[in-house]
Amino acid sequence: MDLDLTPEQRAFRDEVRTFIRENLPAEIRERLRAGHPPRKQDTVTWQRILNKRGWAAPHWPKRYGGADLGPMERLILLDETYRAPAPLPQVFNVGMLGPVLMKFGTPAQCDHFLPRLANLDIWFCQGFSEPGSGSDLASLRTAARREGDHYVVNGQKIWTTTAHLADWVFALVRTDPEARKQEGISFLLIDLRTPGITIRPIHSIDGEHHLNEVFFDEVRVPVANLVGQENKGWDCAKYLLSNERTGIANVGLCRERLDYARELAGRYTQAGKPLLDDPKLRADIAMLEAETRALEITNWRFLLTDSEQRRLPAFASVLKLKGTELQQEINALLARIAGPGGLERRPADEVAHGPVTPRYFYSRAASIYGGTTEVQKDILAKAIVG
Amino acid sequence: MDLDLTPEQRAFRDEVRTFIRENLPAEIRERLRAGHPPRKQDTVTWQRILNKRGWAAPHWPKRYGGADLGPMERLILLDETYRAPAPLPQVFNVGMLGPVLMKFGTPAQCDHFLPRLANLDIWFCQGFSEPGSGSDLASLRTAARREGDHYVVNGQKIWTTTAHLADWVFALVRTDPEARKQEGISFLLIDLRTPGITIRPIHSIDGEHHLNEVFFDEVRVPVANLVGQENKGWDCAKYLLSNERTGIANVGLCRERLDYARELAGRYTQAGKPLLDDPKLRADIAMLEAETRALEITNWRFLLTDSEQRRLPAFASVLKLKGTELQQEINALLARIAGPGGLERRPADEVAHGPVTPRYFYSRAASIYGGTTEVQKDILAKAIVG
Amino acid sequence: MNFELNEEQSALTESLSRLLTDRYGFEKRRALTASGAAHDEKTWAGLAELGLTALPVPEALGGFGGGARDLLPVMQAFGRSLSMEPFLSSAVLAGTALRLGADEAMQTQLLPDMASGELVSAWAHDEPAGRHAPLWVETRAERKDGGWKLDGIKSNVLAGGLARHFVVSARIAGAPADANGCALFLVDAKDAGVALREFRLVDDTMASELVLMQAAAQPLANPEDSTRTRLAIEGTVAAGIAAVCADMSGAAQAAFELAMDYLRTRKQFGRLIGENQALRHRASEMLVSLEMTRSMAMAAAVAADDAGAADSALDLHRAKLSVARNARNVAHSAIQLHGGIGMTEEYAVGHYLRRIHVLDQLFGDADSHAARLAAAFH
Amino acid sequence: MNFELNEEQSALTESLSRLLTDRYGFEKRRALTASGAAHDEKTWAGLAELGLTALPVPEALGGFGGGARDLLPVMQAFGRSLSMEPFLSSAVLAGTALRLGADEAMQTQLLPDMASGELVSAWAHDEPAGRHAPLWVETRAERKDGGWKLDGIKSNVLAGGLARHFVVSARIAGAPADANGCALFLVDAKDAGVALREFRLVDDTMASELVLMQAAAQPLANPEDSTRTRLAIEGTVAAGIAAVCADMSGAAQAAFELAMDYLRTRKQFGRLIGENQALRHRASEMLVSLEMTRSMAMAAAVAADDAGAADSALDLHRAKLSVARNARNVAHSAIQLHGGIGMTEEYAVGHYLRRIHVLDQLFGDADSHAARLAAAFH
Repeated sequence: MDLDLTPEQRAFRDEVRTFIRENLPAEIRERLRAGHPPRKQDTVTWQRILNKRGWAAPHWPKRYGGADLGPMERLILLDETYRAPAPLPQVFNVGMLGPVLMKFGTPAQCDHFLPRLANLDIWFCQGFSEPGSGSDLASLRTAARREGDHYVVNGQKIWTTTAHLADWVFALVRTDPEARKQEGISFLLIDLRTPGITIRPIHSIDGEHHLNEVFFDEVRVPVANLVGQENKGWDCAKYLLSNERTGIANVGLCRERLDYARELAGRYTQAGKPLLDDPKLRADIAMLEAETRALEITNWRFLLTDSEQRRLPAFASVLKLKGTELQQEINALLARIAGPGGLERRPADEVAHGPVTPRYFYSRAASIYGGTTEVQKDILAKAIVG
Repeated sequence: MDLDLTPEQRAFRDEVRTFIRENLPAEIRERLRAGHPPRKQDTVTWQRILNKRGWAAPHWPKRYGGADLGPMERLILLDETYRAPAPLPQVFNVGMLGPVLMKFGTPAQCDHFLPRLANLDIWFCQGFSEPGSGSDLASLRTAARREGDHYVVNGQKIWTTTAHLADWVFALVRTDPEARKQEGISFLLIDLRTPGITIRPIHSIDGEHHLNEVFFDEVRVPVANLVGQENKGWDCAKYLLSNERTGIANVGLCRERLDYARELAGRYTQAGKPLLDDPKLRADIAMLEAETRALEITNWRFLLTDSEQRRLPAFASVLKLKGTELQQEINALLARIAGPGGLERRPADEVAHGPVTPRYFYSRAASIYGGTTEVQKDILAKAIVG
Repeated sequence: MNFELNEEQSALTESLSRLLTDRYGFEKRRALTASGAAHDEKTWAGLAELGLTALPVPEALGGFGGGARDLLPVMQAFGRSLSMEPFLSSAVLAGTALRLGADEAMQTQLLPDMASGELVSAWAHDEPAGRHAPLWVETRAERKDGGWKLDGIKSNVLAGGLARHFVVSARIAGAPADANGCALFLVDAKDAGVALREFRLVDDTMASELVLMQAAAQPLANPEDSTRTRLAIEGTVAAGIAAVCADMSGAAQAAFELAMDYLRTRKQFGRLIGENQALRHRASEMLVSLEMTRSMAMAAAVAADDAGAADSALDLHRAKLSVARNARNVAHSAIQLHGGIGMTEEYAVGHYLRRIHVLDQLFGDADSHAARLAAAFH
Repeated sequence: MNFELNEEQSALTESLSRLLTDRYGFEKRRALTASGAAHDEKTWAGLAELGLTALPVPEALGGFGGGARDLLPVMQAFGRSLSMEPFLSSAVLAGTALRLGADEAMQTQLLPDMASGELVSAWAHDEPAGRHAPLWVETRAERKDGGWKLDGIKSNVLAGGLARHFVVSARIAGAPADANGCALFLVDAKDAGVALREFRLVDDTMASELVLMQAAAQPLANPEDSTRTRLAIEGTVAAGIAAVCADMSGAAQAAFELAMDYLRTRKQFGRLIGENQALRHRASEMLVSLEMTRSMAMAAAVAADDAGAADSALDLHRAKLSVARNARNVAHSAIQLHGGIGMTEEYAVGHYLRRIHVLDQLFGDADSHAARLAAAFH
């Protein structure tokens, strides 16, 4: 038993750390450290830098421009990204659509899209959720009827993260209204410039614009943009959702925010004394660091133990549940540290004063998005109770 | 709005406090303070002292030897009992059976039993739960068949608190095996000296003997000991369970244990410093005291607000849930304060070293006995969600 | 012991609720913030008409002489409706400070106009370096040319942009942490030495940073009487604690009700989500927390009114601690029960968390009150 | 990075599990405590036969030179079976103290007999006034007649009644809290200056209070080398932390499995209780906690073995903190899922809570480790 990186892994970590230090623009680093979300241009800039180095798509095979890294190396890259902090790879392009295209797409789709996804020449967003579908994804109602070599799409998507920044959307649509729930769904790639598409912003409780509603009104999508078979889109969706779980625990994020908590608490004073002198605050930070360490080792175990023992996907739910709880507690702690000085809503371009308090509000989404805590517990209970 | 006692209530409180101070034997007080459960003789002694003063049965009408106190006065008496601390009134006699007899019993039953219940000449225990029935009380299977002027009882009860100390048991038995669940149940008073009764101790995880199994093998019970009508025992049980809720929140108990926590933490040292100097421990005690105060006021609101607003019995579940949570946290805190010195299992007669740690173990029962936390939440949800 | 509203309180609460339902529905409140307004002038006029601005003012000065008990249902209603009116800042805080700290002449000069709602004042006491310390004052006052000049920075001055003047604490002697050595002053918002930086807080209400540079100031009373000053500051903070406890409990109540409605109407996987036992149990836990906030909002009101009573100081700490924690729990759970919609700006439930967080940070957060209770152990 | 047992570890764990299933089923364990026995001699002989008593002893002295990593699955098995064997006290604690603190001669004299299981020793370091302070020693050692005499009281000496001698920490110089000035001594259990008060702990295991009154003592090595003494004490405590973290995680695992079995078999209101979503969700939360205990038991083992590594000291604190909290949560929930039966002495699940509580109190409880982590902030 052994918790150390191998010498090769250590060398890789040092290589990544050095690369990030030497190539990450300082202003991006500062903005993220203060708690701001990355701007679109930050993500594009950084992903292109990584792509030049061959690291933009850590888990893709090399023939598609990926880095073909093993699970530990992917985790190291991710941890170092959080640690910097640098923008994460664009998740819809790299984590979701890429693997789906490689498994279900035509050679033409792969050749066209994969390089553009890796280099962020095209920004994709995900069109899965609908009003009324929520955790019950398969109850979706956006419909596509076939007309010659086009599908005509009508309906509405919601919670569409970054749709306002995106060029394309990959969407689940119902192509057979007669089939029962999961059957009759297809997976389409849709250019957001197509006539008939309207994007309406949804502001979140942190005051930011992350989400959108996307309306489709007689939107014509070439049949060539179907991924996989017609009516078999649910297979793509399942594969997509189960595919990339390296980051599900978000250990690197917890660590980075805890480091920032120490930094902030060392910077602030209360009635003349450094806030970090407060023994209760220290004990709270120490407790969260201990639990983050427990999660980190559990994450390693998940990645390295053979798949039978780790009871997929139940074990992934363990990581999601604990990671969610820690992120929420850490963000609440940060808001507490920011204190009365963190109450002012500051403009997004004030790099020095990050939105620590709004980010605490937004952290409540961690137990909702990506499978609610209740759904995770249902999954887990199924695996352990039956 | 006003949180003060009226002058009359204050005078009553002072009277009770003085009475307890002057009449409670010191050795009983010390034993309870250290965390020991009262001995049978402690409860008998104290209840007879109270009975002479007319306070043994606070909520009974005077014609049956009760004190006929209003809800606030009952609460004051209870709080002062905890505060002393003195033994509580024997709950099966005073809190449960007495009111049932007054509502459902014959005049002969009332005349015979009530004075003896109040003076603890007879110690009753409760025979409701059975193996396999648990929270689903009405699924009980202990049967009584009629033979002339006797019932013949066969079956088994479990979790029978103080059966080994008791003279009689009031039991729910099934008198009509054909009727559906709640119907066909009768409420019997059974002398524990009747042939065919076997009592087997169940030791709890605190090492104490609180509970028993009681076996009935062809036990003959005179029909005169039926309370209410045959097959209508469920009415008695429902009335009994809903009747006396002054003490459900256990605020007085929480307060007394928190005071003892301060006392113990002031007495112990760690590495030369008083334990009570630890700011984390103080903050934990302060937090529990604040929540106990919140529960106390909620309890008052429950007692004094008109019954429609308090949404009986849902509001009682609020008190039970919060009171349970606090008792468990306070007992865990006490075990933490007792620390390594609290690990030794000491003989029950060592008054100086109370069973603080075993009592923490036993406090886990608070969320199980008297309606589990899950049952309370189900009840509450029914009231608020529908 | 008594937990009912009296007849006047009930009638007033009912009128207020009608006014707020009418003018402060969630969509109107959203439109208000979107418009950039600091508050709704017609609502403010309505509050004055109902006599609410006069409620805490002494009877002799045109008010009703109400205390924290009377304000309890009022503040709960403001919490429920996510009010942005300057009531806490002016009527409660500045009003209490003037009542406790100002001599008769100044009270006679100001309080009648505050009672009528014409005059809005603001309480300017907190400073950035003090954080949650209730008596940390670095702002300096010095005698100059027969008057007083103030220098310093006051943070989170609620509704500062609406105020005609500020009640400002400043130090005449001693170090920032000293309990004594301070006096309270009136500063005109238009004074040349006053610079106000206005901003929105994360709950959309308005606040300001008040920068004083040789600002002309008039002492509320004898500035040497620093005991009176301390009592006035403590009394004002106590009134503030009681008010925000009530406000948080009203906000928690509203969040709870939204969540219960959602459980009863939202369907998923073909059935009402309120049929899920896990969600039902969460609802039960929310009710427990909610009832604690209601009880402790009462405790805070009584303690603020009866400052001399034995346990008042402790009850104020306990209330701020308990209400903040329990209200926050309710808000977290209410958002969770809503799922995605609960995370959006256009739905009310998330606004309650934002409000509760802001109010937790005023007059000392939950942890700071736990620390003060711990420090008060004998 | 590697989380698998190697072949030898797997084989050994399997043999041990067979032995414990055979001799330490819950009913046998109950009979054992009811009989008044301190442990089961045949099990102890079986452990020796399997080579477990030799596991932590250096190879040169007849052992296998195993570390905390090798002990991890062993201690987990002991936790699962609620073992009362003196393994922790003798093989882990006294053994580590001798290995780190004794000169060659004494090691050669004692460790081979400990490896064979014939000799049981006990670690006597904690004192009542120290509570959770790891280096508080009031017991005094003085030179007398060419030898050493000890005076003092050692508390919670695990399995003290089974030991032929004690490894005792005593102070030659300095105040009780000083990190230096101590030495380790061997004290014969039969010495005239030794009085042992035996008792059961709340988890049924045996411990003793050791009262030393001019007890004859032999230094483990040069008693002036107090740095070596400190490192030996710290190393022994580290081994103890790793061992009890593993034990707690095994106990939590067993409690979890009992509860899952109960959910799958117990019926109420006509259906399996495991169909209740609220109980299912609790089961999920238990699994999360359980996995944390398993991960941190590994962290503790690695940290105890690699004492010099950068984060070892922190990982030991974190492990003791996290394992104790999470294991306790699992035990609380396991009892709750059982209802009444879970509260009884005759059912195993409550025993796991008792064991976890005892182990939490050894080598510093969760809060004390949080405090030490807090104190280690730079």
